[in-house]
Amino acid sequence: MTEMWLNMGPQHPMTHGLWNLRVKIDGETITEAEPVIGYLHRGWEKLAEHRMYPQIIPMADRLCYGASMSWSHLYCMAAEEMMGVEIPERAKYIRTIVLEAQRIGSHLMWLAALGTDLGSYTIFLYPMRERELFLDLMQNLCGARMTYNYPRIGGVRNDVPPNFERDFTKVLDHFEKRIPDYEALCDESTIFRMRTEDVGKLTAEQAKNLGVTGPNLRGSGVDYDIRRDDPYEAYADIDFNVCVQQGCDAYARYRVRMDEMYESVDIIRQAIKKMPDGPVRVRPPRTAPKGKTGFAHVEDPRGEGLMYIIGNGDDRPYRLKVRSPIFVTVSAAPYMLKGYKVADVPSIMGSVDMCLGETDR
Amino acid sequence: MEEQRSGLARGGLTAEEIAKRITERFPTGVSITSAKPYRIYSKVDSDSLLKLCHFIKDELDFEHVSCLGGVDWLAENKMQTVYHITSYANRVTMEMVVDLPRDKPEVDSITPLWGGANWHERETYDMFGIIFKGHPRLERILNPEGTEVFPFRKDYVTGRRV
Amino acid sequence: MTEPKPRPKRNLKPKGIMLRPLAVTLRVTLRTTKNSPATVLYPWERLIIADGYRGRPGLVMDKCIGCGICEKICPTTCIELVEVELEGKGKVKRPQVNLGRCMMCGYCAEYCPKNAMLVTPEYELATYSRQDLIYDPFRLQYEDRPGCEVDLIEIKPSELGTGAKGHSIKGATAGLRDLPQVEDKKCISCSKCEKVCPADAVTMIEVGKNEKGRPIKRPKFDGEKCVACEQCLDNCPKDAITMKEV
Amino acid sequence: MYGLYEFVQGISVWLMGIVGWIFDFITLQGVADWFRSSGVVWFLTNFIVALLVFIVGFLVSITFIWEERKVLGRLMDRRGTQVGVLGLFQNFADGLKAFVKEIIIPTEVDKWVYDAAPVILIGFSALMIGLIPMSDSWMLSNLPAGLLMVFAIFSIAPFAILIGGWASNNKYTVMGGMRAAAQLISYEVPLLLSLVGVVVLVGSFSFADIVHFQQSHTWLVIPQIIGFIVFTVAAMAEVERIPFDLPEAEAELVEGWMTEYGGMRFGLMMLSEYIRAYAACSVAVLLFLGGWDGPSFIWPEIWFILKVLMLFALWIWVRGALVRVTTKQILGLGWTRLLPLALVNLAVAVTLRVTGVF
Repeated sequence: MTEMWLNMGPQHPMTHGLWNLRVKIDGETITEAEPVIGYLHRGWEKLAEHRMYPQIIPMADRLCYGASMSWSHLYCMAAEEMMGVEIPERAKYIRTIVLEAQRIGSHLMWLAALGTDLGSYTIFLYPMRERELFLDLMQNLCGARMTYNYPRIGGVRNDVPPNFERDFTKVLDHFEKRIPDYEALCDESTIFRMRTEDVGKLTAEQAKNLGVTGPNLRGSGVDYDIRRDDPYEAYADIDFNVCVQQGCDAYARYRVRMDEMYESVDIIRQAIKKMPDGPVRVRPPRTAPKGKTGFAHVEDPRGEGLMYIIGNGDDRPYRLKVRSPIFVTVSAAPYMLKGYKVADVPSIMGSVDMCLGETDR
Repeated sequence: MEEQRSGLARGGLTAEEIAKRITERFPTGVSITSAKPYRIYSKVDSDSLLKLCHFIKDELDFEHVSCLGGVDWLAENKMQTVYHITSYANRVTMEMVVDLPRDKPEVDSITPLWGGANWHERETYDMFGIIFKGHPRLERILNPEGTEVFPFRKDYVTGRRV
Repeated sequence: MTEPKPRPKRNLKPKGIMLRPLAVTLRVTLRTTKNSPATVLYPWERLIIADGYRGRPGLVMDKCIGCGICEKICPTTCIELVEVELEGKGKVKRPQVNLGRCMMCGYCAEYCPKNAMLVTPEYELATYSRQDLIYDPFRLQYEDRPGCEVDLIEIKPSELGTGAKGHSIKGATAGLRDLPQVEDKKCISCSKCEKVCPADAVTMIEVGKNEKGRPIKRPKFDGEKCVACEQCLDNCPKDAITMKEV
Repeated sequence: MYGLYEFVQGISVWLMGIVGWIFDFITLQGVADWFRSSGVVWFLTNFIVALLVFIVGFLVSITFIWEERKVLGRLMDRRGTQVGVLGLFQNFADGLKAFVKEIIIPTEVDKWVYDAAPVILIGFSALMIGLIPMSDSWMLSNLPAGLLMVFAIFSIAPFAILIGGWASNNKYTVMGGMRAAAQLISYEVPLLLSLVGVVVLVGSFSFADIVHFQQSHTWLVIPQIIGFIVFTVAAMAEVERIPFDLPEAEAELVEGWMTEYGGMRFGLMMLSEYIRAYAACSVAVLLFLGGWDGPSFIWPEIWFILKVLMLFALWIWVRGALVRVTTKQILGLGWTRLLPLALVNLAVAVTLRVTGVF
C-alpha cells in the first residue's frame, strides 16, 4: 500500500469547526483532496422562512461568530433592498464603522487561528488580546460582545454612546502600534516565511473561475473589492486602498489580510470624522409584498457574502438564500492542496480563514 | 466622483450597454427586467441559459458566479433557479431567473463554465432536487448521503425526522 | 475626493534569521513581569460592564400590562405569558422566561411598549438543573433603574432627509404605531376585543340596534393608548380586525 | 568535602547498627551480624543514594514543567498556572488527574508493544537522571564514559516512539512515529558531532573530568560557541519541542504518536519528555557552561540547577517566539546547516588542541 486516505476531521485541530478534509496521501504528499461539509448544517435558510423579519437578525448573527455583524448587516441590506427602505446617512456611517471593526476582529481571529495552526500559541494570544478591545467597543455600542443584534432593517438599533469617538480613537491608536508586533512574529520570522511562502498556490485564473472571493482572491492578484467596485453604505465617500498581492500563495493571502487591517483602521478614522448627525433608524414596513425579490452583496471579511430574499406578502420571507464565501472557497481546496505535504495543510487551510457556521448554514 | 472610483470609468461596460448587447444577441429567450448601475435583472428561458452563459462569459467578461440558488413556488407549480453572476472587469452583477416545471426540474449545469458554481449546484440539488444536466458530480452535499427528501421544498413538512 | 495614497512599502524581510520575534516576545515578557498581564483573574476581578449591557431579561411588574409583544417578538420563543396572582390586580398575565433558550438579543426590552422588560447586567446564570433556568415573573423582577431600559427611536420613511429627530415609540405615540382596524361586515359585536385589550384602548361604541333590538357595537381604538400588541386580532372570533400599517 | 555517598553510608551504618542491636537483643546473633555486614550496608547506601538522586532529578524535571507554564504565560501576556501557591501544585493536580483516569486501550492495538512503549520511554528517561551528576558529591557514579552512556540512552527514545506509534494502529500515530524516526536520526549526527569538540579538548568522556577541566581553564562555551548553538538546536529537535515538534504536530497530526495514549500513559510520556529536556539541558550545562562551577557562596548543586533552569528558560523563549517547521525544512536544516557547523566546530576544537591553547 503506497497511498492512503487520511481523514482530517470532523474532529481535528486543523479544521476550525466541523468539517472533514479527506486527503489521499502518498507518503506525506497529497495526491487528492476532498472536503466534506455538512456536519454543522442547521437548515438556516429554512428556519428563516418561519421567522418574522426582525427575528432573523439575531439568527443571522449566528452565521459566523467571528464577524457576526457583517452577516446581520447583510441580511438587513437585502431586506431593505426588497422592501425599498432608505436608511439615514448617520446609520450608514455607523454601519461602516462597525463593519470595519468587525473586519479587524475577524482578521485578528483568523491570525490567531493561523498561529495555532502553525504551532505558535503566542500568535494565538496576541491578536486575541487586541480583539478583546474591539469586543469592548462593541459592548459599549450595543451591549453584547459577540452576537450583537445591532443592525436593523432601516438603520441600526441605537445611536452611538457618548465617548464613542474617544474610545474608538484610543483603541485604534493602540491597535495600530500592535500590528507591527504581529508582523515581527510572522513576517520577520524565517520559519513563518518558510511555512507560508510557495504553498497553496492558486493562480488568478483559477481563483476567478472557482469563485474564490475576498482576501483569498486578492491574494491571487485580482483587483476586486465590492466595497470599492459596488459601493454600499458609506464606502463611496471614503478613501481606501484595495490590498492586492501578486504572490498567489498562503503568504500573499496572509499579507492581504494584514494590510486590510491597516486600511480598516484608516476607514474607521475617516468615517468617524465624516459621520453626520441625525436619526439612525427608519421605521421599516412590517410586511413585504409577495414575490418581490431583492439581493445584496457585501465584502465580508472572508469574501463575498450575498443574500437573496423573496417576500411572501406577510411578515415572513418566502425564501432566503445565503451565499457564504467560505462555502465556495473550500470547494477550491483540492486545487490548493494538491502536490503539497501534509505538513502544509494547516498553513494552506489556515490562510483561507475557514468558518463553518456560515459554510454549512 | 463615485463613477471614477467605481471602475465604471476604468474601461468596463456599463450595465445598460451590457443589457443592450444581450438583447441584441438574444431577441428571444432572455428578457432584461431592468438595468441600473452595477445591476442587471433578467429572466431567462431554461433552453437559452447555457448559450447566454457562454456569451456573457466569453464576450462580456463575466468571470465569477456570486450565487446560485433555487426557489420552490408551490402554488404556481414551478421552480426557479436564480443566478447571480458578477463581472470583475465591468463591475456588474447580473441576476438571471430561470423558471422550471415543478414536476421535472432540470436545467443545464454551468459548472463546466465556472467552477465556482459546482457546490452551489450540488447544494441546490441537495435541497430542491433540481437536476443540473452535465454537472460532474451531482451528489448530496449538506445532507447525509441517502437522504430521500428535498428539505427546502415547500411541501416538505418541517419537524419531520428523516 | 482624491485617489487614496498608497501605503508606504515596508521592508518585512526577516532580519537576523529570527531575532525580531524573539525581541518582541522578550519585550512582552518584561512588560508583563513588571506590570500585570492582559488576562483577568475572573472570579476575583471582573471586566467592566458597559451601560446597556444585555444580560438576562428583567421585568418591572408594575409597568407590565401583559400585552404579549415580548412573547411574539422573541426569536427563540423562550418567553411565555403565564397567569399570576397579583395584589390589587387579581389574575393577570405576565411573562415567564426560559433562560435555557434565551439568547439575550434584547428584543423583548426593545419592543416592550411600556419599558417593563429590561436588559439587566446579570450574566452569571449557571444553575444545576434546567428547571432552575425557567424564571417565573416574580423571579424575573429587577429593579427599575436607568440604563436598563432600551428605547426604540425611529423616524418615518417620509421624514428621511428632513432633519427630523426620531420619535420614541414608547409612551404616547399616536400616529406612530400600527393601529387595528375593524371590518364592519365581519364584526359580530362580541366585545371580546375590549376584554382582552391589555391597554384599555378599545371601547365598544353603540352604532345602532339590530332587528331584534339588541345593540350593535363596534370597537373604537384609541391611538394614544394602543400598543399594537395584536391581542384583539388573535382573539377575534371572526377575524374582523386587521392591522393598518403607518 | 563531605560527599553524599559518605554521608548516606554513615546513616546506613548507623541504621544497620540499630537493626543489629535489636537482633542482638533478641539473641539472633547471625542475623545481626548479617545486617551489620559490609554487603548489606553497601546495598542500602547505594539504594538510598540512587533514590535521592532520582527524586531530586525528578523534582527538577517537574520544576521544568512549572517553569514552562509560568514563563510561557508571561511571554504570551498571561499569568500561567494559578493552582496553589504560584501554581506549584499544578503538576501534582495534573498527575493525580492522569492517575485516576480510565485506562482506555483502543481496539486492535498491538497490546504488548502499545503497553511497552511508555514503559521504555519513562524507564530510560529515569535512567538518564541517574547518570547526570549535579556536583562532585551528588552523583551516583563517575562513569569514565558517562557522556557516551547518556547519549546511548538518549537515542533509545525514538525507538519507543516508533513502536508506540506503530502499535497504536492509527494513521496519525504511524506518521508521527515515522517523522520522529526521521527527525531523530537526522539530528543524532550533529548532536553527537557537536560534543566531539568538547571531548577532543578535554580528552575524557567523564562528566566530572569535563567540569574539572572547565573549572581549571574556562567555560567551554567560549571556544566552542558554535558547538553550543548546534547542540542546543539539535537537542531541541531531539526532545521534540516547538519549533521542532513535528512528531506531535497537533495542527496536522492531532497529537502525533501520542494520539491513542490516555490517562497515566500519556502523563508518563509527557513527563519523560520533560525528563529528556532536563537531561539535554544538563548535558549542555555540564559540557559548555561549566557544570556546577560557580562562586562558592552557595552549594554547587544549586548552581547547577540554576544554570539548567536558565538554559531551559531560553528554550521556552524560543518556543514562545517561533512557529513549527515542516519535515522538509527540519531535515534540510539538520543535514545542510547543522552538520557542516558541527564539523566546523570540531575543526576549531582540533585546532585549539593541536596548537596547544588548551
